[in-house]
Amino acid sequence: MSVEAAQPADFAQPSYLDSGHTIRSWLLTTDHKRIAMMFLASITFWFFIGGMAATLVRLSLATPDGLLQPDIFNRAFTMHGIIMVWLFLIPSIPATLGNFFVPIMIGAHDLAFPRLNLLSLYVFNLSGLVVLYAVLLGGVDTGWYFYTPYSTLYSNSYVFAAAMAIFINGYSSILTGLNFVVTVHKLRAPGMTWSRLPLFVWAIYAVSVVMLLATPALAMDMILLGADRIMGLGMFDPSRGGDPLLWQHMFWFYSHPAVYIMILPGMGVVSEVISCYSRRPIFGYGGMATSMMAIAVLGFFVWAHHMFTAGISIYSAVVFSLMSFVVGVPSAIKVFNWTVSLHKGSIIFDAPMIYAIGFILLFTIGGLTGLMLATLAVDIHVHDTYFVVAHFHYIMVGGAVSAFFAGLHYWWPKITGRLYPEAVARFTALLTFVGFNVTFFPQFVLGYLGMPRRYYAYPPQWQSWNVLSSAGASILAVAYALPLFYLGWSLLYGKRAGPNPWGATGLEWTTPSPPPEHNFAVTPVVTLGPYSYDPEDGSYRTQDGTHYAL
Amino acid sequence: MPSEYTVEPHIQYASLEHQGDSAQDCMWVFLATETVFFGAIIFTYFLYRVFYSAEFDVAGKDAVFWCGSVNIGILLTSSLTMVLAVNSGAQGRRRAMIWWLIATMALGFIFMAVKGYEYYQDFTDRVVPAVNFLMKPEEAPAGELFWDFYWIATALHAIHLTIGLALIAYVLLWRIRRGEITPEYYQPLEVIAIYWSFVDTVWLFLYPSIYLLGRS
Amino acid sequence: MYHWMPFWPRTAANTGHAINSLFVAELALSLAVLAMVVGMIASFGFVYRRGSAASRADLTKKTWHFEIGWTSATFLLFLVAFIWGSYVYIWAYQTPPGNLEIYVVAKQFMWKFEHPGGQREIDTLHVPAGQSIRLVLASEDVIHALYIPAFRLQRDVIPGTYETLWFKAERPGTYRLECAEFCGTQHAHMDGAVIVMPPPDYARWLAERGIHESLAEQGEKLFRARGCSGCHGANSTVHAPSLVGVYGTLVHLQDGTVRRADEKYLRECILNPRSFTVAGYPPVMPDFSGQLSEDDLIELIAYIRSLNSQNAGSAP
Amino acid sequence: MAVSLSLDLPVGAVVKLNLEVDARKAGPALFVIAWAFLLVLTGISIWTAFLGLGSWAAVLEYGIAAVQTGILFTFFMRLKGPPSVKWVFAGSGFFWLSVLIGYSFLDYATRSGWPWHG
Repeated sequence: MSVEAAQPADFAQPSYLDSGHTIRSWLLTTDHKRIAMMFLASITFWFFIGGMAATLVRLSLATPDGLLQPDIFNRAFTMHGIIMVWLFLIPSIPATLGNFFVPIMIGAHDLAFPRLNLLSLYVFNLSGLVVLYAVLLGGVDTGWYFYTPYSTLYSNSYVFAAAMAIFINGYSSILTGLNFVVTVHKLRAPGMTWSRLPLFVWAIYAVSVVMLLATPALAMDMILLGADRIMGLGMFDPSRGGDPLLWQHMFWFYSHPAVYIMILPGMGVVSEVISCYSRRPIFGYGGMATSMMAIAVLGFFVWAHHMFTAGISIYSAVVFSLMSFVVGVPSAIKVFNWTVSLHKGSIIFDAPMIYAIGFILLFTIGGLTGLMLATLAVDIHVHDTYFVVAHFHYIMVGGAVSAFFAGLHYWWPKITGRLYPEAVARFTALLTFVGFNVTFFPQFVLGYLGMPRRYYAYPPQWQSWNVLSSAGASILAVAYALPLFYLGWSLLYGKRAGPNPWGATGLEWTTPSPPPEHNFAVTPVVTLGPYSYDPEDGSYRTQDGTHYAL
Repeated sequence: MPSEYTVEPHIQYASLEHQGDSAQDCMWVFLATETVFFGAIIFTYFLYRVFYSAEFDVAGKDAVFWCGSVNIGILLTSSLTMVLAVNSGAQGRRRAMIWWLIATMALGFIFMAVKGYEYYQDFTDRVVPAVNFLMKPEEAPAGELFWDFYWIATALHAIHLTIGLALIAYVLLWRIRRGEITPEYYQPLEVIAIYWSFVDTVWLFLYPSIYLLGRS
Repeated sequence: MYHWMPFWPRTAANTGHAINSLFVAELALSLAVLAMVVGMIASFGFVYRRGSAASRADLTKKTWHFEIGWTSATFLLFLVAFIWGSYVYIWAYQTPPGNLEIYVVAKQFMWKFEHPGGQREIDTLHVPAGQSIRLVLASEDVIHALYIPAFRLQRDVIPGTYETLWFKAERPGTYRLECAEFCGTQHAHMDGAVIVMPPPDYARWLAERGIHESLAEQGEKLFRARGCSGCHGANSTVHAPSLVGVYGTLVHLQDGTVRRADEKYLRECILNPRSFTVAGYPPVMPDFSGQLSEDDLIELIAYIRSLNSQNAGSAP
Repeated sequence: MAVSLSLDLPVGAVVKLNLEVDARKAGPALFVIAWAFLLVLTGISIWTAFLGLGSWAAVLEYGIAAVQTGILFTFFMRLKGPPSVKWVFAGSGFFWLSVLIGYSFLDYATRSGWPWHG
């Protein structure tokens, strides 16, 4: 589907891609769109580095004895965790699509603090380089969660460098979050009230709140870990009065909300995509926005469900379990609302929609198994097994990465001015879904059978499940590599896209594709809420009030 | 001394006031993150204080009481001079603003000097974990945790204060010299003043934790 | 009970059955929800595909009553799962005194089990079926987790403190035992076996291992060798609290604290006595941190416990 | 001086404290008074430390620190006033911090072996 329309005639400004072709004009830019593109390039790079580590892990687990040396295996899964969490998933949607589209969607000419935005990019890549430095020195073998006292006293690896990388990375998150919060508060176009914000903007706003308030606790935790590690302090050393569980409390105070940092932007993207491709308003806009904020806030009350077997008190375990169920409620609302948003739509199964539906299904599975893990007694059994691994990959890979691809395809014409090839994209979307399930569903079974995480070797009776999982991973690898090729191809040979190829309603579709340097020639005036689609006659209104008949 | 220089708002802002308000919002959001950051280490302190109150009482008596107490006075006074600088700036009294800022910086340096002397005292008292530490029998084994907290918290506070000093220097030497701080647009100074007072706030909580609890 | 299910692991303890039922109930609920979501997506996707003839008129405008509806429905279901799960968890994790108490010491890449009779074994745990077994878990280095999938039981082993775990094994057999918390290079090989035996076999096995000194007897020797008896003994002139019958009681400390004298408390008292000065006694005990191994501590505590079963008059 | 501590007591007896400080209008007296108040509070805090109040001293001293923070935020950092949601930002930091501390202590305080001071 594509709507042919001429670029607005009064627009003579060059697009952001053409407003300077020197390397300097990119590296020192303050244009949020260029920074978003550089973030996209960075996280793509880290995604494939993290993917290589995952490949090593899955390859090694194809045989019961493990193909890799234990030390190398341990370093591989640690690298996979650290890179995927901090260098890919956390910034994946906010720093790329969020960076690009939040200002445009609220009708602003840029983010509130463009230079902080650029700084965030460089801080992010600096942290990536420090991670690489740790890898080149010899790697880290503690797991991405650095449990003390193993990480402080016993590990023979480069924990300090990795901890500092994560500390630095936190500043990137904080700067990005800071920018979004102030931008959404201060730079909305006239008429863009809170109740007219697109759900994607709500999602990014919610995520920024989480980033801002969770990250500092991790930063302090990392400082204490680093001090323990290199100066030999005893903050977490039980033999000197420290409490190893204190590390876990402060770590999970960040790292559980971090899961919401990864999934909330995905929820925003999927809301946009579902509404656009079913050509009807999203079901329950208010409920969707509220539930995203509710997830952001409630997400801070559940962290110790990572510690149910770790010796926390039974009373607090019960409280944390209850809160974990409570945070499931807004997620359940969202799943139902998305599903019902298909009702009486006029549904188009293009690639973004396939990714989005895949997201709903995988997120539902991930969420339901999450409830099992939140159930105290079940967690006694499946804690730290592959059941947990499968669960959070359903959320973070099945959920967040699918949503990332949904958003990337959906906004690709706006970002580049070119259409991606639809048929191969649909095929890739389906392949992702299949490959993902083949990879991770066996891990639920393995987990319930009792295979713990982070095992480089396992009893032979579990081999068939592991081989199945590794085979699925190779499908998944192909499905994740394909967009690199066809999206790259479309950059040069794709059909040119008009300003609004999908007939969508957000303000970003009222500006040319690709947008000019400051997004709008004239600050738009918003007269409508988002998603003014009419499924009966197929017409729609963009948020500035223009009516289009399809 | 009104300046010829006029500041234009950046493209994304409707007016200078809009831009200044956003900058203030930005600083407050940042301070929320700082609250959690410093709060997290004060939390570890609370925890160990409750675990090991007797040991911490013993360890805390070695903290150099007068240094901390003088420093809280210095910081509170520097907050006053800072706010007076903003006040002067906002009302166009440029010379007063400059002098108040210099006073603030001077107080900041005095704080650092006292702090430096205190660190020296701590070193001779052998209460520097990992470097020069002697565990007194009545504070074993947890007294060291008190000093871990002391060093990390005060060092981070000192780093924040140094950043504050650098920011004031920047405003003095760059923004004010070029006449960019005017009654119409004094927010760069205001934002730094907010930050400065927040660093002061942190000390308000570190002070009783380190110097007061367990004194009697 | 659920062995008709495909790929179902063996279940060999009371805790296992409780957790199985809960898991199966949640699995059924999850499948129902998933089926509903898949069904809705598939049917809407088919009926309302673009170009289909289905009517799109009268779009639901008021959505809040639907939302309230499924919010409360999911919340109530969640509440049931929460209460059930918490109930089982509290039952499984609140350790009652067992018929048999076994001490476990974890250290990097091996498990050591110490039976009350003094029998020690590495990576293999022999237990009698049908009796409630209480494990006291200690770690010498990092955090480990004792995990027995067939019992559906797992508990982290935290250095610097004791954790406890209990179960009643039902079916004789050999079951896998694993470390579930990443603990270093050979984490994957920190595994072993739980061998559940009928009680007579277990007694025979204990006998075959040779009757050494019991843990308590070894502890008594240590008690004298380390000079504990000099103050805590019956004939001591030093004013120190008697340890006879202290295990399991409530102890009033100098700072107003009241503590239950369990293994955790005794351990902390030995290692860091100044924080645990008993009300009315002078703080004169030297601290033993760094001087006693986890094994020593276990023996001493076993000895102190054994004083409970003796007559209060015949104190050492 | 733009601080108007207006105590409106309408029918509903709502106490309204308008603590808006505008740097463009405020005179130095207000700030000097606030500063003197801060120093006096510090003095009280130090005084309580030597009274032998036990754990009450901690409550008092942190309470005083909180009051001092309030004064700093209101007068020296001009928390109230445009842009108007600043207090939400400032408060959220403290709220989330209280979540971290409160929930962690919920665990520690209910563990077996927690020192119950009674």
